[in-house]
Amino acid sequence: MTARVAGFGAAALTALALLALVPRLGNAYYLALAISLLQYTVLATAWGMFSGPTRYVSLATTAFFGVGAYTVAVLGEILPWPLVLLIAAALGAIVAGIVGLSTLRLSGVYFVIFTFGLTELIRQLVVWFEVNKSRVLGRYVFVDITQADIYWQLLALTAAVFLLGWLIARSRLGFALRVIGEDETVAKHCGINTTFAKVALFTISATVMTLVGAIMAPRWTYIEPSIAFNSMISFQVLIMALLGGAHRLWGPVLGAVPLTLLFELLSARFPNTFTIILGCIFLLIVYMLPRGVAGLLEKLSTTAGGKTRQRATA
Amino acid sequence: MSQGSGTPVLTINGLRRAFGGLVAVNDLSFAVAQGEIMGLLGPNGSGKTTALNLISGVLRPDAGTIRLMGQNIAGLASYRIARLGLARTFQLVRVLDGMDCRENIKAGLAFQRPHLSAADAEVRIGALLDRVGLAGHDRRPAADLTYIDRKRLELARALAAKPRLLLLDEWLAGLNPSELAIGIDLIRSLRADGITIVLVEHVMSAVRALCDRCIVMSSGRKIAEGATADVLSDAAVVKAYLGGVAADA
Amino acid sequence: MLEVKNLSLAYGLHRALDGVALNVGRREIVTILGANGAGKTSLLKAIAGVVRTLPGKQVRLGGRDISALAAHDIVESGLALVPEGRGIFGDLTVKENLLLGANPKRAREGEAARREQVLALFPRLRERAAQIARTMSGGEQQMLAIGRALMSNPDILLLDEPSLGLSPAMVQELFATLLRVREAGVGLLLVEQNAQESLRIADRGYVLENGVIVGHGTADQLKSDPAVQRAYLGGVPPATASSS
Amino acid sequence: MAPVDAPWEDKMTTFLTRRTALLAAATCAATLGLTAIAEAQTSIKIGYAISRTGPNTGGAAVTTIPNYELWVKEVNAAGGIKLGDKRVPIEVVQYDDRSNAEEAVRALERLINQDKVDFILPPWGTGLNLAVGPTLNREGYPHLAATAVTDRAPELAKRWPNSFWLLGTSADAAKTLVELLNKLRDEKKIGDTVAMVSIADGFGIDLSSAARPALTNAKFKLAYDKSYPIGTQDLAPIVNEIKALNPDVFIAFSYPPDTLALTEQSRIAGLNPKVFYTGVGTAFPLYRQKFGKNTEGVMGIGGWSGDSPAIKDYLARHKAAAANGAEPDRWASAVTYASLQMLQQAIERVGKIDRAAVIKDLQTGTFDTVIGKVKLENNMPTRYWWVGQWQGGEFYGIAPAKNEGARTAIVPKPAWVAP
Amino acid sequence: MTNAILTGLMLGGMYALIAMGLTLQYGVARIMNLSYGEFLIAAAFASHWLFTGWAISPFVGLALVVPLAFVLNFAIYKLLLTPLVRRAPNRDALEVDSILATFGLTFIIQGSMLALFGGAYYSYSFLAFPVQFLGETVAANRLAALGITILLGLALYAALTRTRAGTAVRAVAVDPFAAQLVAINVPQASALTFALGGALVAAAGVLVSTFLTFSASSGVVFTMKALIVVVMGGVGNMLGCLVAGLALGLSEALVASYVDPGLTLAVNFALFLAVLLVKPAGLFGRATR
Repeated sequence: MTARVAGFGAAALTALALLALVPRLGNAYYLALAISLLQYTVLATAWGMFSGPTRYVSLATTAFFGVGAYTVAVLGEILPWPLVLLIAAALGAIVAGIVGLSTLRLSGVYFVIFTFGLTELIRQLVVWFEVNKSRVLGRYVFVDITQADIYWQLLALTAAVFLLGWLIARSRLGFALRVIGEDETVAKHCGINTTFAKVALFTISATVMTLVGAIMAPRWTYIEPSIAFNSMISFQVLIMALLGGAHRLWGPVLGAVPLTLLFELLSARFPNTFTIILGCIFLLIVYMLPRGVAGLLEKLSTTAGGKTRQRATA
Repeated sequence: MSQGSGTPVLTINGLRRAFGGLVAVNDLSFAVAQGEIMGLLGPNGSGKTTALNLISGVLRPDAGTIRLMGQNIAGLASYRIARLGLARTFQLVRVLDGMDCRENIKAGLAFQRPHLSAADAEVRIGALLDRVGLAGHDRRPAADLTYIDRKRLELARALAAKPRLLLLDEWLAGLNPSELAIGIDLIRSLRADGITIVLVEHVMSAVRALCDRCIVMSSGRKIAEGATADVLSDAAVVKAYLGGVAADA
Repeated sequence: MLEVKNLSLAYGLHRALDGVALNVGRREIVTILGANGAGKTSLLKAIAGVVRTLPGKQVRLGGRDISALAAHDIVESGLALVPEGRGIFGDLTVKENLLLGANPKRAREGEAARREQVLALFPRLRERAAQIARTMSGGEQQMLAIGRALMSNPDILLLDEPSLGLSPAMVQELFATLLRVREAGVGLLLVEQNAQESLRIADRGYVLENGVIVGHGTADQLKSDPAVQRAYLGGVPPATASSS
Repeated sequence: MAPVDAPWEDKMTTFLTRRTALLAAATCAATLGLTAIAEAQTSIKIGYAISRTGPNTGGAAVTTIPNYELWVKEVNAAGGIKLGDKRVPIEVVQYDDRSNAEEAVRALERLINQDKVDFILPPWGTGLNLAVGPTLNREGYPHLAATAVTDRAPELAKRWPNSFWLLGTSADAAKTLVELLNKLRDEKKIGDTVAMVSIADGFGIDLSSAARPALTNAKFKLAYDKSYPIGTQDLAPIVNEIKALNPDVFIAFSYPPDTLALTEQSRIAGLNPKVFYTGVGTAFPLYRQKFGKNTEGVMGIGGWSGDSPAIKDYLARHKAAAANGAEPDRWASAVTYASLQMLQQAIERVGKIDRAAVIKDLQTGTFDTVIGKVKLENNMPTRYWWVGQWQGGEFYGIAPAKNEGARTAIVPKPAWVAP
Repeated sequence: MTNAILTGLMLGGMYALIAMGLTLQYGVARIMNLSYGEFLIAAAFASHWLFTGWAISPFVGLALVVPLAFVLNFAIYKLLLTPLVRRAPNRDALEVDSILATFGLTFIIQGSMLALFGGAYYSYSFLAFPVQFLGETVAANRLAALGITILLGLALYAALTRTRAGTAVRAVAVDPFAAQLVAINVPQASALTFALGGALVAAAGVLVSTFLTFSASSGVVFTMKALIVVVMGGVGNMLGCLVAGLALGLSEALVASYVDPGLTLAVNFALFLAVLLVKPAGLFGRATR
């Protein structure tokens, strides 16, 4: 077991080191694509960290992403960069804590639409504040951060997220979440503080999303609510994680990477019929891969006996 | 109130809970002494399961107190009650299908205070599997177990927490006669460990074999309480529960 | 009237029913005895076509093969189920529940007369016609469930734990009603944890253990069977019982 | 009405002279030994990423895409862009930025690194143009932002010398509008009550923030000053409240759907101020199609010299080329097309694919375009149309009045009529 | 005040109108239809095309577009969604699958509309004149839409409560398991209800197109608005849909008139969130889980 962990760790470190070299390729497009892949990998993984075990489908990704981006928009030119990231993370955590405590009693579609409404509310309030109080809408972010810096930060965050996810899965919290995912009533009777566990996880996941928003913000120079709080991000992340398979830590990556590449390929090859082709491929995936890419891999890796264990093991 | 020996583990006073207009538990009071096995009887829908849900914190009582080892736990969250030493099984057996047997039991003990070391936990899990008759099934997925083994696993999970009070909701239902005998012995042995038990059960032979005392509920109210034999021959009980056929066992 | 052969059902690896065979005649009450978890509920559901069974079953109703029919067509062919937990439409009114009971085409003719019959059986339902079903008491809900099933003009009525949650007096009343339903020419298949009471009104019974029929006989035979007594009648020998 | 001063022949002459000069310059370049490089070039690869899906689609579909397509078609029909002594056709690579800043940036990086395009045409809208600014600057591509209005334009032009901000600043827009109102008040054509609404977006807020002090300084009475969020479905409460205030001037810094809704609601509520000014979308052909005779006298942001032959010719060509004979909008469309002409002329003057030289030429050169002669100062044009007005079914620029082709404003606006 | 209330009612009526179909599709057929707004826009385009191309009044257009939408939605349910319904082991699984599938459908419909009509804004004038109503001046097209909304709403309400078929539809929403016990063909009823929802959203699209400017990409706005109304009212509840729609419309109009138009949407969302926090299953919903 330990040997396996060590081996896996070594492989992960090697992969990380190799990935860290991407900016050295000197091709800004590959770098941009890598940034995009990392962005969605982190977002979808963070999404899956909470929604996978608890099965709450959240559309609040954009809310946290936007909070991060806006923190940079407001403070990016004033404070040193690490401090900005720290403040963004703290803000994200606070918002997530409040939201988590107030909303986790909702279930099913009510939670889904609530989180969407929440995103819109935050966006409307930011707009209203900017319009009426600061009287600027659209802030300029001129900070001294290169594309490679963004990439490396995202890569570090990706590594941190996977490490965190791995640690959580091995921790008592991770086990508690698996029990909650199986049967929340049983979990409570086993002495699990289910509210705490869920809010803690929601907060962790949201903080990561906030950091992604903060890290990405310098890439666009200009931040306005419609850019920072673009609700498409929520949908894309949700779809990626679901397609990949949110029930495993590494599941969402399997959705994020191919879908990002697919988007890229289709929008490059078929700029005019992009949407139609995308829609068709999408439907095909839904019909062909009912349990996501992770489910497909699991199915392939299990023997013909058909004992497909559908849920995660630590 | 208590007829058993020692201090009451559970004392319930004036417990009430209504759903809309339907009063499911109405002014229920009773006490369970240390080491006692108490039967909670009554027709389906008489409020037994609601009472268990109130005690274990699934539901919040409208009125009344529930004392576990002297501490009022009425309205406390389930997980807190569980950590105070209460464990239960469910009428429709609930095991964690996505996990193996070992993990199912681990769920029962991992969140209790103080935390066990990993090694101690493994030892306890092994002992529990042994005890309920699931030795050697550690890595077997719970979903693959038969009905009776699922029941065993659920009990092992409840026992993992070393509870002071154990609530068994029709745990013996659906067992064949030989399994029933094993089950009765198992429950009896728990008492020897100092576990106090509240048993909701329809299998009368088991009630007679196990329970020191019984309470009978009907339409949310307690209609009888006393030694098992007395209660089962009580006219009101016979009318309400045994369906108008007098029992003179 | 109703003939069931080779009915098997599995949940995952767990075989809930194994080769069950039984029949219910017109104007007959047949009860199924069995412990919780023995498969009684699954049996009724399987006959009514609401759960998927293993291949090979044969279900005939009045000589017609209904094995392959969907649940809603089985109702059309004259078999109604009052499921465990009643299955009434809680958000709809009593009147609407009864209206839906008469949804099968076979029930349209004589609907008004049948409604009167049902309301005569359960006068409370007439008083509560405009009430939202879930706000009624358990007993009233049970009446509604049975009344709704009767509205479909069934030849066979399957009842799963109809006495659940009813007061003793109401149980007596309910069972008296079931006898009247039988007199109307309906065959009843009754699953009831109150074995004593159900054997009292039943003509025949089957004993179901772990998904297998392990015995059957007339109600009197079953009542006097020691094994049945021990397992399902609380060990009370009915021979010495005096009616209260 | 509009002064028709320059005789036709004069214009023709200027045109010819200019062309001769260009030809001469090109020949010069060719003889200086650049031919070899030009010959190696069999096509000019031009790339753009534009919003074909997402919220920006509406704007891009009216203002940007048809002009890009029209220009490419025309240039290629004429044999291509003249590099040295030969014409090289344009080869287009295009992507969808899905109205998303991140996609826009990445698409551009793809165009630059994978497709190795020679030139890049900008996306639609202020936000996306700002988002791609750093990339284009870093990679040294000329950035002719024809659909971005930002007050930071002068600063951005300094920061990114490759960027050209052709639509001007909102401060300038607001100032021009207030100057016009001031003049009208001096002429006793209007009183001094103003009602102003703005959309809660970068565009609306910038403009209203600039207009607010300008109006107050000019001693206008700001009777109503509110903003509304994007996506507001019914603007009736705003219009009704403004009507109750009975202002002389109604100003809306709005986006196309709201521009239409505000106009419609004003007509229905009978809000009939002497000056009725709405934002983006007023200059759209859709506006005239929807309101017909009622457009008469409506003012809006932008405008063009509707009487100029170049514009008339452009309008005709646009109609002929675009799908369903769609007309261009009367503001940024023409600027967009002009920016393409500028790019082409700069490339042709340089005579080879030398982006640094093209940028230099754009900074310093003078260009002949559909919107007239353009000479940039500090990477920005020296004149803009800020206020236009529908007059007789055409949207004419009316302010700044010093602009060539400026028409006189019709004030007060005729009352709304039943459609 | 009257004016603000009247405006609010018209706006709220529109919200209720665009949500009615979704509450059927989601409440009864259990399909979380993310492509809902695209169907609305498609109907708006159809109406625009009929009106500008063939001078067919949107009222007549309703008679053409609505039945067509019914057939189309029925086919979509049968062909695309039935396989998902069949394979879903429970309601949650169907929800995830239907979200994914209809998300794909969104792209297809939107892409087709972009190909057919381009990305530009569309708008036309129909009944765009003022009328006096309750002493206030309002737009005839909005008033007509409100009128038709009320008619449709009443007709639907009557059909759902007064007829056996309608009651059967509600029965499927309340308890699909029990519904089959009263001889309701649940898959068929679901398909028909989904189609009816599609017909309603088409009606909404036609009516909305008479007074709103739209483009091929504005569908998602309507999807989300409809979802919010549906969830706020309680899934599957027609009355809840109406009340929630009106509450949102009124709050929007009142806030615009008396507080600040800039806060309308914020107040809308706050109201929605507050309702859910107090009643987690919406105004007229019952918490089942």
